[in-house]
Amino acid sequence: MGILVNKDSKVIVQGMTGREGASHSRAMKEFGTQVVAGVTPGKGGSDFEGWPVYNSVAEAKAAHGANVSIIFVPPAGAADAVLEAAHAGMPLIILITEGVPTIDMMRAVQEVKALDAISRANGGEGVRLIGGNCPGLVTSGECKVGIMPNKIYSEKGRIGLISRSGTLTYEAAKLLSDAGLGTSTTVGIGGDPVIGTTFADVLPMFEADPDTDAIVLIGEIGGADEEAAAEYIGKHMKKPVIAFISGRSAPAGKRMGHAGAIIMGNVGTPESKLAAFAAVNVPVADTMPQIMDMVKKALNIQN
Amino acid sequence: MGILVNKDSKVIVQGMTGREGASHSRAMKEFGTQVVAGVTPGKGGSDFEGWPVYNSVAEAKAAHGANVSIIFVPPAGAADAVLEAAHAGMPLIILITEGVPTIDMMRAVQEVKALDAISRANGGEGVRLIGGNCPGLVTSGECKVGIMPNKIYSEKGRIGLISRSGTLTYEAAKLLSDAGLGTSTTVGIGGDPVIGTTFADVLPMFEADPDTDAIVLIGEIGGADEEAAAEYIGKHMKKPVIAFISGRSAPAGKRMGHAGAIIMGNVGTPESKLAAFAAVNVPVADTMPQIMDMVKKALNIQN
Amino acid sequence: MKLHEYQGKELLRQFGVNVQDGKVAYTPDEVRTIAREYGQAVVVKAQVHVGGRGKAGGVKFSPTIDKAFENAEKILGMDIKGLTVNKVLVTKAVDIDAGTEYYVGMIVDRNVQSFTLMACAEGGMEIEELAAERPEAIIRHRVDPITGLRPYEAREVAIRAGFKGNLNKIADMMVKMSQAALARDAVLVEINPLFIDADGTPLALDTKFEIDDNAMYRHKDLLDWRELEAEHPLEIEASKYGFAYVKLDDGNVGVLGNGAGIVMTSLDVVNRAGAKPANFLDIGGGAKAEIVYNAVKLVSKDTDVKAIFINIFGGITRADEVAKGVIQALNEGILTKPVRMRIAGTAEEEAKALLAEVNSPLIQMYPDMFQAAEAASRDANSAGEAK
Amino acid sequence: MKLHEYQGKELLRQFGVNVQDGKVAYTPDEVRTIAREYGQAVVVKAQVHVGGRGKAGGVKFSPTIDKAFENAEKILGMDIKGLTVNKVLVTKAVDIDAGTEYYVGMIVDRNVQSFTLMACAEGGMEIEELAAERPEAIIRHRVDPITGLRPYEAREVAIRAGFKGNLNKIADMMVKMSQAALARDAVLVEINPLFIDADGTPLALDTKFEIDDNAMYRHKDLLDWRELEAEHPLEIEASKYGFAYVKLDDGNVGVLGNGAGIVMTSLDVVNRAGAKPANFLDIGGGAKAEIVYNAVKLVSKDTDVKAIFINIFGGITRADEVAKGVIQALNEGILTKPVRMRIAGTAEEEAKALLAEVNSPLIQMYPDMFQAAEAASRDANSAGEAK
Repeated sequence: MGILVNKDSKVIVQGMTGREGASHSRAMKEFGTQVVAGVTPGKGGSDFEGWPVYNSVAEAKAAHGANVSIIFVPPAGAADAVLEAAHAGMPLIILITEGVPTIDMMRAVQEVKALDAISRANGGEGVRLIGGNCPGLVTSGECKVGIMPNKIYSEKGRIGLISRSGTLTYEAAKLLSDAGLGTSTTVGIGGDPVIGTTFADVLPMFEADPDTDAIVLIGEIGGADEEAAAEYIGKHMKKPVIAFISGRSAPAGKRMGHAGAIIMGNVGTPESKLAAFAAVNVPVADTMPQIMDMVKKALNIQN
Repeated sequence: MGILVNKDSKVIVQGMTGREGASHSRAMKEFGTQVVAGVTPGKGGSDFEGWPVYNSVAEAKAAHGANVSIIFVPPAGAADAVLEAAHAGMPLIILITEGVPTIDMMRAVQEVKALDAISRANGGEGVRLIGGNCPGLVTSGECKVGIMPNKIYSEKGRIGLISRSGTLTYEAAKLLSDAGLGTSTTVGIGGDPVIGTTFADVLPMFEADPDTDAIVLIGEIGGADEEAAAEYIGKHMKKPVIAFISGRSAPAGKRMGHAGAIIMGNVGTPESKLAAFAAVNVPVADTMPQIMDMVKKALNIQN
Repeated sequence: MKLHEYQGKELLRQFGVNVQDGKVAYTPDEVRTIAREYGQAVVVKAQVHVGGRGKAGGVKFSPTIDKAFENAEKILGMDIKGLTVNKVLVTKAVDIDAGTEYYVGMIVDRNVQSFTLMACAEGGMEIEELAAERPEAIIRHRVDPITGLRPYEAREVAIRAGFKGNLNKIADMMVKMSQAALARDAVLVEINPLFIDADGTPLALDTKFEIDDNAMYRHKDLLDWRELEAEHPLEIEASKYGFAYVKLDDGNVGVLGNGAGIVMTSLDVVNRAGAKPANFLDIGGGAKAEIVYNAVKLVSKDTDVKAIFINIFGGITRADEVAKGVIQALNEGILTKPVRMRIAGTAEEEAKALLAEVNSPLIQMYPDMFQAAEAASRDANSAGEAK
Repeated sequence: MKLHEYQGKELLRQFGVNVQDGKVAYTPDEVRTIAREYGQAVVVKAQVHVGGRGKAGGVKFSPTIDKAFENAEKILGMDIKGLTVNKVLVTKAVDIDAGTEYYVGMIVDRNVQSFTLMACAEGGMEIEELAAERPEAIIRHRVDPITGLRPYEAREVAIRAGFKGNLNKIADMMVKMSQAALARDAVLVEINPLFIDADGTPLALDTKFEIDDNAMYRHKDLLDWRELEAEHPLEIEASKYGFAYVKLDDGNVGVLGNGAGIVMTSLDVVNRAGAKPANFLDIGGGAKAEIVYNAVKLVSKDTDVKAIFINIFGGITRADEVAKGVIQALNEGILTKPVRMRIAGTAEEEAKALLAEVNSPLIQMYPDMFQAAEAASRDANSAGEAK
């Protein structure tokens, strides 16, 4: 099963007819994901490689009973695309787009959270945004809603993976797969400073997932999401968590590619993150291969 | 008891040290209202005629356990004063100020309603705004939070009074008092197009109030609040309601003093309002004295 | 504050709305110059603050420069519903057949306590007519007053209304119209017709734009656009005193009172008594003698007025102050028409004493509003008959 | 995009913030003219994109016109942390003793997923120092990104921070600063010191203002303010290619990879191998040969770089395209430094075959990132020793 998405998820693609949207729609379909329709305003009523295209999320959702939307809309329209999906009652929204203005994300994230609260208060399933600037998520062997390479997620495993980085996630997933551990669900939460879902939001889902035995958390410098995750782990998690922090040698005040990967004053330093994990006995790997050893040790698996 | 305010209500005055705020603070005190403090930003820590003055509603509320705020702040700052009171958790806010920009009121009313919903969802008592451009409210013989003349509300009666107009309310209250009926609580909801509380919001409170036997509703041309009230009455009210509509001879397209008193196209006509009340058997008085006869008839009181 | 078409277009242009080119002219010669500059057919449009300009002959298609001059001569100086046309907007004419006309607008809507966006595939008609005849043709959508209209909402509305054209451009235009409305405290903005050309690009051909008077303090840059001559002279004078005053057609009784509700009811009572109210005048709460004096002076200037009905329910307003104001007007010779008053409440006895002292048949107090209104109506109607 | 003090002040002024008068000058003569015009003591302030101008001697109080000229001569042309001062801001000097200095600022704060307003009664200090030394002195308040800061919130923050002065004026200034921040997509705005005079009126003496690069498309009017010469030349070149590139101090290994995370980790691995990364370069996902070629060309231009470490985890990125790009650089004679690569994933075998064909000692592939990083570090460090 994994978390958030599975073989029953019905996915629409906002921005399907654009270059990125098109190629990843194909790749998701190849993976086995039920991609049911596309949304491109102005192209409603047309057909794109066998998929029906709609002018709005509401139309696509109504026609296909979709419950996940993945967004490839360019930065200027990305936050609006999120709000469209959220107001259409889409329970899970994945924003892949990189370079969305921060204020747009602040506003969209706040509004999505308010809609989520209202939905839940009325007994609904809520609204969750993942990203932006993220690779999406995948439940191995079942459903990919994202841009990660298909190959490394073809076989199911029992390790949950959460990460702020795209490529490091693939790296970790490959290593887990090669080590015979494999991934249950992989969630790329994104490298921007303002994102819909944080480590601490995903951890309880893995804790509750019967198909996940341990969690690998790939953090990086900047912000305090790792610290918040550590606090959550200390208070609530029974399953083992193994962490990794990238950018430990980055200088302060420089933005390392990700908009959120920057040490500002005494906020976002690797020291703070290492200390937070140490305080709750979460082992932090120095190199990625070490992660596998730590996972095996935590699960008492012989090499 | 009446509704909304009573002898136990603790009232603060936002804008107490201004001309209007000062004179009405005195009048409310004379009436017997527990006016506990004033709020005037920049004058915090001072004393005004024996009342302590605070810089913020939060401070005044915390110091005195106030549960009602009445606002005399000039138009440019009035909506902000409402939001300050609402965010400070004041359950009842009365906005007297006339001439507040409509967009400010739209935003304030929407935000107050959202805060009300959140408060209630969390088991709180909610947040209610009455007004703006209203005379306030008074529970006869107990507590006045408004600008109406004290004299006509000194004795308790058993008729609830709701009105969009200030002076007509006083007129009606006087007539009710002279007729030996008297008022339980009088609520001036205000003459602006966008207001915090409508007829339909107040009617259920009177329906539930053991001290109210019948309700007099004083409407006017413009909008469709009377129609909404009629619909509510038809569906939910057991107590008799007597209506009066002013401005029945006003021409279309002209704003009659109140920002909201304007017939626009086919919206807001007296014909529509009369028809709505007729449909639910609410008698509508042609003149104000007729109201008394109708109330007596409804309550089987001999002249 | 109502704006002229050209002013509304200017505001929309500032927010990025694609607006038809046009220039204002005050003389036929100026119109000729503009028509020559455009080098194509133009439309000459009267700029007056009333509806129905077209039907009144105030909007004329002008295929040639000479025709533009000729039409300008006809329109400038023309009287439309009592207002003289002293300026025209000259716009490039659009080949209407090469596209489609739609309607979009945004109004303050008390029923949703916010703005309602309206869109309709049938452009060019007055929206009131349309609302009366085919309400189902108008798509309505509440606009959040905090966030404003968002592109996805605009797209949904455009789709529901059946707009044909470039969906993203149309939505973008609606969003920009909403931004203009919110930033400029509009109570009403209309783009009608909204023209969508064969390429699907929207263009605003005509607009209405009205700004919330309560919010004018934050639009001081637009105060120059206020045209006092376009209002009734007594309304201009009343606004100087801060009175809520409305001149009413075909009336013979001047009406004043303290509070919008009581004045509205006073109009009704005059009507019921068989006369017609000549105005609405609210002197507000707590008025002193001078304010009453000014109000009486103002109403007396109205030649339609044959008698004056004053209806005061005194709470904050003192009856003796009202009496003093009326007596001052009498003493200064301003008051020449009978004043029939009802002043209930505070200091009623003092007022009676003051009036007894003056003892003029022109000023009479009555115990209730009906008797006062009946007396004023009788006086006004008999004055009319006497003429 | 970082703005100069005078630019930040201009934006704040546009939103109604009371900002100290000042003018920009490029020569000592211009400074003299401005000082004469002001007819009072002035401050001459270097306009460069680095902190700590004051300590470096870039800000000088000038009681007379001659002193202003003299100070301008000293400051103009001065080197502050590697940047040459080519303009100064001349402001009217303020008698600091006649008032009090405070701090207000607004920053993007990921922990609250919005802006945080910060206020502190201790003005003039760098906020980072203050945050480190006396964090409790800084009052923090989340600003709603949809509504912006409201006056009542600003008043509460000013009260909590212990600001003395006209509470309403101070709050109004904070609200206007917030409006500027939201409308101009700021990631950081600071008014420091915020001077409050004896009358209680606030005045912005110095500002920092930084705009979200992702949002520059909606601030095209500010693009002229972008000063490429103020950035590292290789950063300017990288931005033309659309690379995320950061030049790092004291490095000797050029690092490039596909994805911010993998490049960050590559820096860590180089460090662990005993060398120092000279840059961060993310070529992005799905890069073709030409992009890799440009990246290699860029890194090769850095004279600090003695060896290059390429770390690719191929998913969308094909290993053979990476190999082709590197080989092209080699063939064109651009590549003169050893390239040590790890390219995992798609088309790995094809890449190996291409490189085997070329068979240059300058290009070597390794089975994992550690071996590649170690080889690059060894090469870089030995090249350093050889010097």
